[in-house]
Amino acid sequence: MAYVATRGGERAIKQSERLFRAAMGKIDAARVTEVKQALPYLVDRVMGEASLYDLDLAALALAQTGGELYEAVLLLRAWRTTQPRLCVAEPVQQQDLFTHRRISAAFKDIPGGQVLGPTPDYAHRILATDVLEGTPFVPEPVEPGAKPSPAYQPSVSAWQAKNDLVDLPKPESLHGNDIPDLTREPLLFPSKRAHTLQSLARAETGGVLALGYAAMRGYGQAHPTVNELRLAEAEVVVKHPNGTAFSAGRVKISQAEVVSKQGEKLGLGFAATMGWNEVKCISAATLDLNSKGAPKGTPTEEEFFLYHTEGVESSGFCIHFKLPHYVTFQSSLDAMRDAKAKSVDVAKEPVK
Amino acid sequence: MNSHGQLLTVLSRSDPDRIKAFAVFLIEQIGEIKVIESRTGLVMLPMLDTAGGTAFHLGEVLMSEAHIRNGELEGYGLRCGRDLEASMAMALVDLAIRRDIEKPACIAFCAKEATAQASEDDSTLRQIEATRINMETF
Amino acid sequence: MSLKSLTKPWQSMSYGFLDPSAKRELRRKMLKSVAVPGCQMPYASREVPMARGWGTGALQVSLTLLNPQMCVKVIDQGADDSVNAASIRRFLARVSGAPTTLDTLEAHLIQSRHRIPEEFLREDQILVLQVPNPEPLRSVQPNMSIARQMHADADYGRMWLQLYEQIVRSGRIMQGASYPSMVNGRHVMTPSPIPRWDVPKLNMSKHLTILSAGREKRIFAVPPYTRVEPLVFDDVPYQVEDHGALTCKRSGAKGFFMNEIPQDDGTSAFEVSDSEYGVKSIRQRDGEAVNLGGTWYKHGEMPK
Amino acid sequence: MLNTPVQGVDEAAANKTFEALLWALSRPGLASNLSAASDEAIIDALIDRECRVYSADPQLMSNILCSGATVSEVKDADHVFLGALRDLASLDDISKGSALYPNEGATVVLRVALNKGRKIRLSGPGVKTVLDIQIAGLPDGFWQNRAEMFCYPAGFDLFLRDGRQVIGIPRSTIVEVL
Amino acid sequence: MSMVIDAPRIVTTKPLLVVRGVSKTYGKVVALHDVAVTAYPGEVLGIVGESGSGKSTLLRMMNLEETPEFGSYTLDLPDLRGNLFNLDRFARRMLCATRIGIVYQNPHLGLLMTHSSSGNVAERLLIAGERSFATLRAKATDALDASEFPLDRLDAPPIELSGGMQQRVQLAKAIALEPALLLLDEPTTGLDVSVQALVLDTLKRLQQGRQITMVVVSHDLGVIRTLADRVMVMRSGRVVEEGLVDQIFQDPQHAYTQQLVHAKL
Amino acid sequence: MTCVLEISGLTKGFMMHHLGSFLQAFEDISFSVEAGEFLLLKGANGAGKSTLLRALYRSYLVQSGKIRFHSEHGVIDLAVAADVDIAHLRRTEIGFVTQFLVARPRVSAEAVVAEPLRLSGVEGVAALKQARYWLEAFGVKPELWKAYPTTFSGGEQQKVNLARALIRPQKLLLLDEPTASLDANARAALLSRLADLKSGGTAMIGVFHHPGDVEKLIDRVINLTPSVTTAEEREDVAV
Repeated sequence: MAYVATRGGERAIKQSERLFRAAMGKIDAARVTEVKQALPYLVDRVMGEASLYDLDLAALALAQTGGELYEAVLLLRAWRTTQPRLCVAEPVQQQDLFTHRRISAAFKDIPGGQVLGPTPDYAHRILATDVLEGTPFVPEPVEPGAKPSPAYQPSVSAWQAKNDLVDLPKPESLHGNDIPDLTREPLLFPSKRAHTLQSLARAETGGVLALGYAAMRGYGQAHPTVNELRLAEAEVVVKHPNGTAFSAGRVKISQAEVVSKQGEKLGLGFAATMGWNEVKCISAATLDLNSKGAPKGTPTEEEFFLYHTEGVESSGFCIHFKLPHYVTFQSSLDAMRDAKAKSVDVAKEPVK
Repeated sequence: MNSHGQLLTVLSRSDPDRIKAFAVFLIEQIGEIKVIESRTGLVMLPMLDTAGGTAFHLGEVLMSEAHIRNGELEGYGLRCGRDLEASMAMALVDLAIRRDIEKPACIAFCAKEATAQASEDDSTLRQIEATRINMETF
Repeated sequence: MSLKSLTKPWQSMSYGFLDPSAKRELRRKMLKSVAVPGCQMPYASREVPMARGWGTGALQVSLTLLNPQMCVKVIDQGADDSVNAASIRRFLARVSGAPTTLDTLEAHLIQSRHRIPEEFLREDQILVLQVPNPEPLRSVQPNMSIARQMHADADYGRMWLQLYEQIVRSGRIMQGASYPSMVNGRHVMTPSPIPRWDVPKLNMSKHLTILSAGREKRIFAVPPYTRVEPLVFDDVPYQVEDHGALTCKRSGAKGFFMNEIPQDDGTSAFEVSDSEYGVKSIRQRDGEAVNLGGTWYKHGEMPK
Repeated sequence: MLNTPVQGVDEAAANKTFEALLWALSRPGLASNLSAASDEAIIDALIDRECRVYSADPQLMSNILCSGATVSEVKDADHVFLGALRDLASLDDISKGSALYPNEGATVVLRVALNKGRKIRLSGPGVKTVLDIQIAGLPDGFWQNRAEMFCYPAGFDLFLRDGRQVIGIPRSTIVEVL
Repeated sequence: MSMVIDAPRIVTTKPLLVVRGVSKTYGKVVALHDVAVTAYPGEVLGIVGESGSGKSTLLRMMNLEETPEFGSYTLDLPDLRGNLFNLDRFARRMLCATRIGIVYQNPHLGLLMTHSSSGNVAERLLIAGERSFATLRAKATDALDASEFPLDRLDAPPIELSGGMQQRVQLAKAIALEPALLLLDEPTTGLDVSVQALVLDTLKRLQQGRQITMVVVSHDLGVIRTLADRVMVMRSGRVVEEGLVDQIFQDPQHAYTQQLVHAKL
Repeated sequence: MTCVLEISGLTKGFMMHHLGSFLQAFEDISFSVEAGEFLLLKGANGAGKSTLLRALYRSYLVQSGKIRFHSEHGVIDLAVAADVDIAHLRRTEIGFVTQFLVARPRVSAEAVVAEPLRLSGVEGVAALKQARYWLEAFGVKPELWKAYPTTFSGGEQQKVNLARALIRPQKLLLLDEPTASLDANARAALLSRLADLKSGGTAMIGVFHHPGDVEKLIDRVINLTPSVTTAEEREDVAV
């Protein structure tokens, strides 16, 4: 055959993938388990951004992509598409959270108290270089309390509402199927609040932090105070075919409320996500708090921050510029050359 | 602990190996089992936002579902994760209780699992309690 | 009976990758897009194993349409061998078992990024175009809600104004690819970034074209025998790329859309952009029996 | 890393039915063949828990419920199965969407007899010039009523089924009664 | 105290514009209450009042940008019947594009600041369906010329032009299709006094030359006196007085009008 | 003789809201004017001479009485006629001459003068021709015809004003001291134009500081000085 150049692409893509995988070597169940145990917060972050809660699959996605987070999230989100939706669980409520960590910056003490739970906030950030020298780092065990902490805690904002400091809206009583779902309908602006919060729940952590930070530094209208921050577990309450409600298990979630003075009352911002990810929740809640009346094209404007924190879409769009564009480029080139020729023609015309 | 909802909650959180081992022994006694559904799928998890009172979706949880029938009675299992056999085991226990097959054994199994779960929670909460900030400084 | 025998084996993926309800939704929206030609219909674009912007919209349409009997061809920028085309073709075949082809005439389904083949498409073929940005009004109205209202009102004054401005500034309409076109006399659409050369191929064509934007969650269609008219002024004719007289240096094919290849000596050489048409031309030149289909352009001109 | 999944029987039937529906709607007036001679075939291909369905035919009800769709009144339904149409009044409430939301116009499935009865002339997208066809089993004044109700791009889209055969009349089609 | 004015007897032509019983509230604020407006072909009607009097709201209604809660609006034009407030969006847009011109105080409201000036004018013609580039160009040039816009800046974007020039582009856009009705919302407010005079002069010439019916809203009595034949005085959403321009200025009847006229002195 | 204007029981006063006071200008005035008749209004300062002229022109609204004007369209009461009717009559049948020109920037003298003719429907070139004739008649130098009167001296402006006010024959002409500070030549031209108009049938009502200027034209004098003079003299509300 005289012409065989066309197979180069197929071969190249096959080999390029091999080259990428070569760096990671064999992936087996043990590695997935290792990732799951060693990197729980990374696994949480991937689950949150992928909107898919399953520790094994998230750990597998991380192992398979060598920790390339955008790829891991994409992998998990794509896999979601192959699965049917079984049902919509009952909405999780703050007072029903099995709470591991709960703090408020607004008050010295709050009803139910402040429990730090698991956090590196007060750890001295010193690298344990001894590990490299052969001395393993073994964490000291927790000294348990004499009594168990109450599993469920009252809400700070409910106390504030009782004291007429905030206006809390009456919670909607929506049937699960009626809750707007961003993964099934396009985001339109002004966006529904349910869309905004869902979008933030699955937003890319770094993006949310960058824009939230912009709002905190002064590109927003309100200074946030953390009203209540929780790391918790939520029951997934579903229905038996005969109608009995039961919990089909627990999943980790994080939730943040931030407040600022708005007129004579406090304004509240809210965010929550699957997995434990405090930075994202505080940033996202700050964006929520600042979004009302934000000028167009600013970091705190809803359209701006929702469009620009969608990690899968933005990273995909970014890397799509690597694709060949020579046809579109050729089309522009042609128009450009013609216009140039025309302007030369015009220059040659005699002056009227 | 005896309500249907509480039983199901305990079963869905029960140790997978233990419930599988327990359920195997029910299969023969139940007799003919029609499997309506045995699959993994996603359960959408909504949350109620405390600032605007809006229910919104946090994301989906991967679950395994088993739905079986024996005559007029149905058994149902739904558990976090992709362990299809564990959810099938849960559906079998559910069906057995409703058909009154080995009911005392089933109830005892659930009670034992419930105790284990409560003890696990107690241990967790004691660790959490250790991180409580004692504010009565003066 | 054992627990294992009761439990169905775990199928980690549906046929054609998409779960059945995702397919149903795409089917419903495809029907709506055919019913209102050129009108963008929102749909719940799912995440697929490809990055957004790499043809995820078209991929979902293809995955919904495919079956093991349907022969599929994938083009990227005119080429079947482009890396992304090869990757998508491999994926489609892998998840559906559909046969693949490079020959336009053999394909039932053609997924393409930014080109329409030079050979005529037939009534039994479906062309699926990848669309990065489905909104022709985006450049004149970035707010999506207002843009949608403008479509509802058939309010395209701004669109026309943009063309007027281009002539005023550059002496001609500068729109390269994605030339805005009026469909069925009612909705202005972007024909995806196909070159101007390809837009007339959509007008009153025999085949169905479906355009799908995954990232933007919009789907629209041009049914067979539907008017597709690029927006032009009465006295400023529509201008396709000036490729009618160019000759492909590899195949000798003449009068088709070309890729410009910069040469070491500072000049340019050209090769036909529709790579498989180029391959078939070479084979024909070399005396092989090739089924070279009729083409839209004849001697570099689009017959009226 | 992957094995090719197998196309199941249900999947194949739904795929074929949709192929027929898409082909029919793209070529108004030309018949194509569904996977089975029933409205159920259409339900299996198109309907799931995200749909709102109205059916005048009680026999379809079990399939609709099985799909997980919400059974609703005509005015809220996105898919409307009317069986053999007796009177024009039932068309009034069918959702036609609006210029802003043409996507909200419903899909309507009717049972008719093709190739006999009233002759009509079709034109518009999907029809090369004009196409004359015959349809029996629709109430008098149906086409005129349809023309009066629509304000393009608002309107609903029709599938007219006769056994396995189906023709599509999208809202973009201009119908003239001969 | 003064006598009731008769209905017209000599002038038998129908008024071009009739607004009747228009009322509009924003929450508890009454923007307009039972307002009636009449303008005859070729007439210039001035509307004065301080900010918040409802005059701009009324003008926006005449441009069909707003719809009142009650009231009717008719224009005596061929093929145009019934209450214009009931027109659908399409009919409204076409009417506004083809038969009604408007000049806003803020050129940003009326112009695309980074498009060419000629393009701003051409947009109207494009909306009305003109599809010949040469015609668009010629008509845009004519309209700009009639608005005394320097033609060597034909394709300069308004953002690069002075305030006075921007108003001329707005004016050219407004008159490009020879509208039956020209609405002016504080057309010279914010301009330098000397530029103001020039723009007013252009307006006056255009009006006289083309006999366009105009409604001009301004808090500036000088503008009204220069342009208007007849004046309506508005306060708190109501019309307190109307009459010939010299009568309103020389013999104001209502306490508010007197205050307004005297304050000007 | 043909009657042009019948005035009966005309009463005018000014309510000044900011002072809370009412000022009577004139009360219960009745007279009539025939075509071609020249009527001089006489009276002490504040007797309401100018006020009456303005009431007849409808720049002022009266409290009561009738101003029956015999127009081409029949008899109409100017006191209560619709604004559009008044505007129409001002363009076609009723003129008002003052000593002040309201000039507009960038409008030439000849265009200012031609304007009333154009507004009443005369074609542009013909109107301009007549305008030049009258500018010449009132002694405005031809080199100024194309110039803008805004730049003229007071005297020149007044000539332009008269040319403009008198260019079109009217049925009724109201004259408010048009001769004040006019040079002799212009005054002669004015008198000659007024005489022409009068013989052409124009009815005129005038107020003059020096009635001697127009003595030859006067047919009748109306004395407005009331039997009881008002306590206070009032300048007309000026703007």
